[in-house]
Amino acid sequence: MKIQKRGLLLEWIVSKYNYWIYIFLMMIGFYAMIGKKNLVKKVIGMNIFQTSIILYFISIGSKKGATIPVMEHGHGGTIQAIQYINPIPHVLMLTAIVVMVSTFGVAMALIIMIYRKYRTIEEDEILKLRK
Amino acid sequence: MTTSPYPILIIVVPLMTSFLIPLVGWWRKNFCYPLMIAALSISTFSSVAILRVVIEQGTLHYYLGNWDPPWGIEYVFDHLNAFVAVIVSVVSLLIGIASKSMVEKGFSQKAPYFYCLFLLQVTGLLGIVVTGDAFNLYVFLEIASLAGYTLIAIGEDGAPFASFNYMLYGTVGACFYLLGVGYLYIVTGSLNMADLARLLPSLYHSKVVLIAFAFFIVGVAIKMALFPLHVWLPDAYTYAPSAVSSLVAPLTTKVGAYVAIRIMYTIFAPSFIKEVVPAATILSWVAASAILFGCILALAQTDLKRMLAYVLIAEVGYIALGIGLANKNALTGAILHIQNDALMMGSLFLVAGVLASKKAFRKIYQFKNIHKKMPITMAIFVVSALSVIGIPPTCGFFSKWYLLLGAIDEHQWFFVVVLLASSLIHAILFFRVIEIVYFSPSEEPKQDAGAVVKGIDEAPLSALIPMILLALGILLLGVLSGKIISVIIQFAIPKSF
Amino acid sequence: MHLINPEVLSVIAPFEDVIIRTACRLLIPFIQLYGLYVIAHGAESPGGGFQGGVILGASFILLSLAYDVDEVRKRVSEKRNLIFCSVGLFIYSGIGAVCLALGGNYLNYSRLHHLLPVDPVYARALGIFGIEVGVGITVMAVMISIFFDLASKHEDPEEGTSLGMDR
Amino acid sequence: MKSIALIAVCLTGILLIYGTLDMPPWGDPNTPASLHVSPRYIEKTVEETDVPNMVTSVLADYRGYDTLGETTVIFTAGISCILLIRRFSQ
Repeated sequence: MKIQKRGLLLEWIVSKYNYWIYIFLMMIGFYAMIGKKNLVKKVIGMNIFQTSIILYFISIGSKKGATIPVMEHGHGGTIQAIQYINPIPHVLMLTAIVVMVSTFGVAMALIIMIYRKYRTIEEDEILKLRK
Repeated sequence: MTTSPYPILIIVVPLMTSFLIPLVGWWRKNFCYPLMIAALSISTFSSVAILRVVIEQGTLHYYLGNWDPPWGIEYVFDHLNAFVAVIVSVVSLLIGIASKSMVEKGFSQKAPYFYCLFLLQVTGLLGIVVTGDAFNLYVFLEIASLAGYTLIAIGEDGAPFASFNYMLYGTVGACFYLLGVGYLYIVTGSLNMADLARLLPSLYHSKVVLIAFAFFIVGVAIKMALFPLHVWLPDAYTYAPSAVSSLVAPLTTKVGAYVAIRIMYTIFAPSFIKEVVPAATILSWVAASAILFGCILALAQTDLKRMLAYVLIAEVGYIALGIGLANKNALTGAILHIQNDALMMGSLFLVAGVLASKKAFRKIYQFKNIHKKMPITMAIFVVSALSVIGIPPTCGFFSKWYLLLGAIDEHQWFFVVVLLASSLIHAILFFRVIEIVYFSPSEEPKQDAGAVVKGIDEAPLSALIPMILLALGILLLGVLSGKIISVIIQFAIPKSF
Repeated sequence: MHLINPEVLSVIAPFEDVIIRTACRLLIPFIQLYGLYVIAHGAESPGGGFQGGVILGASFILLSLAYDVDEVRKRVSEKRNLIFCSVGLFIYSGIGAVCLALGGNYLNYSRLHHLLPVDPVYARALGIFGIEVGVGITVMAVMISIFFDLASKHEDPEEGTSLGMDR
Repeated sequence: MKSIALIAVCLTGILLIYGTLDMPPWGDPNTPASLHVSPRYIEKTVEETDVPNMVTSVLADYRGYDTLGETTVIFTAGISCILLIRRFSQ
């Protein structure tokens, strides 16, 4: 009985492993954004944070036993939705990836501006200089 | 469904013009400004036309690419967002006109790129307002945010660092919003707001929906700078260039408040935020603390722009309080306050910008007797200040009145006290400035006689006309607010109230 | 604290490695061809405007890593780059506006069958191809533009080196 | 700062894990996400747009307006970098 229960719990954990991975990644990214002093490290944390959301979206699109959402050549007969994985999360995440790249570019430009002004990219040193 | 082109012209005209402006900038720099004004005018005209159609015929749908809603993206114009779209486009047109002198003084070399980003910012804000699709809202949110980060960063000393902090907060806010969309998607399979509203009520007790709602609200609260999450705002708006802070300060937070209303009353139902989770109660308490916090910290500031930034935090608190009280009067007050606050903050930040660009005046104690040189500007300042305080003929009074009625309807006496006390603090705050400007003894005019030009030294005409229009709007909309409520706003609030 | 002596760095920075340059010269045409293939074949197989645009942009970035940034910059001038940025988006929004002018909703490509000798369904496929090209051009130009802006080292006169070299 | 970060991160993590409890397991083909809107994209895409790649057809046609928005986002980033760090010779 006990072993069966433990087995069920293990199965439950394994069946949702995509969520655990994305939550773990998101926590890493969020921690780096708040806790790190170096501005570039903050931006890297931001990237990990956004990537974890992309991972979440992509993982909810999957269906067991289905193939990528590109129609096979000469696919005759009726098309069943169950044969192909859900294309919407992929589309949304193409958008989110582009947003991520753009934010990253602007963040780097801002860091260069900050470096030109303060000659440092450590947050505490900048705060000291601003006083 | 409609096939008239106005719904799409609101967005596409400024969007395509913003692609054109950098190219025109290589050829003729001074063509960029008229182009921007033309694009903003067409956008304003279209949004007013839409508002008229909505008032006459009710809700309007526009299917992009001609795909039916749950599959394609649709634009929905109801009384709420047609109204907010008019506010955003009109205010941005006025600020756009006023930006000319400030841009020429500050960064004439980069003017084409500035105007391009200015248009993109307005496009993003309008796109957020008019869309009926939860993910499309995220895309336009990012356009507005990216343009906002950049425009703020080109300001003075501390601007890049302030903008960097804003970017970190803003990205977390946008990502939380996106995560909320993802959580709703996994339980409903839809991204369309109306479709979500149809599917969600049977799922209200699912843990996924609760968490999605929490992430939505936290994300939007960061974007609208609600009190504990306002940290990015004062620095960013203080250091931003004047032309920018007078665009983003009135509009970005208001659009954030609009998104909050959309989420709480369209995607979710009033019954959800009142009965299933105590979201409305929590929001109204947070909002009340935001009002007090904003008012009291504004008292401690000597820099005019920073003081206005804290006033803005308090104003966001008013709107959030109206949303959180969740009854007919309070929500009327909140929607009316979105309009009033856009006008008031627009004109106050423009005055601050004009003062800063004129004599590099920033500190309040430098304003002694400035009304002799800039009588019209200071008169506009007084009108806007009276409106922020809530003196009857101005529009600020009416929205606060409805908020007060809403608080009384709920028997929340603490909020009544907060509303009255904050008006009192605002009065102290602004009369302190007015006193320095008008009633300080004119001491030793010889001291800097060389620098001070005798006679009137008004703001340039391109900045003065929008300011006068905004001030007239404050007075006029105050008189007309009864009509606005009976024609527009009463249809914008949910039917269950 | 310099990990590398800046004098040494200044000697080796504009290095002229024959192997790298020759390899890049051989590789880059194929990379660009592949990028064009990814854009053009986006409707049939995995791929599309973004992916292809990024590959095209990366080929230019590889070129400027192998050679000097400034040298490549002379070939791909700022002005031309900016024109590409805007033209790509004009293709996209222009196709949408043409659909609007032909009496349909914005981005309703099936209206293009009034202009082209095809049926409405195939007109949609052509419209999709058109906007993929537009997206590809814009993404390529913006990638190059951002890279040049971030990588340029002669910008700061008092510094002499690029960002972070002395940390 | 580090302790605040840890608290905030753990709070977010707990909230996310709480939300995950009601989510369908990975790869389940019968989730609402797979049943409500997406089947039309899969089944009708060739019929309606003549494009075999569903991601492309949804990206560029069904939700084409999003893609215009995202291309605009990247254009904004390009202009931003020019405005922020490019130095113009007077």
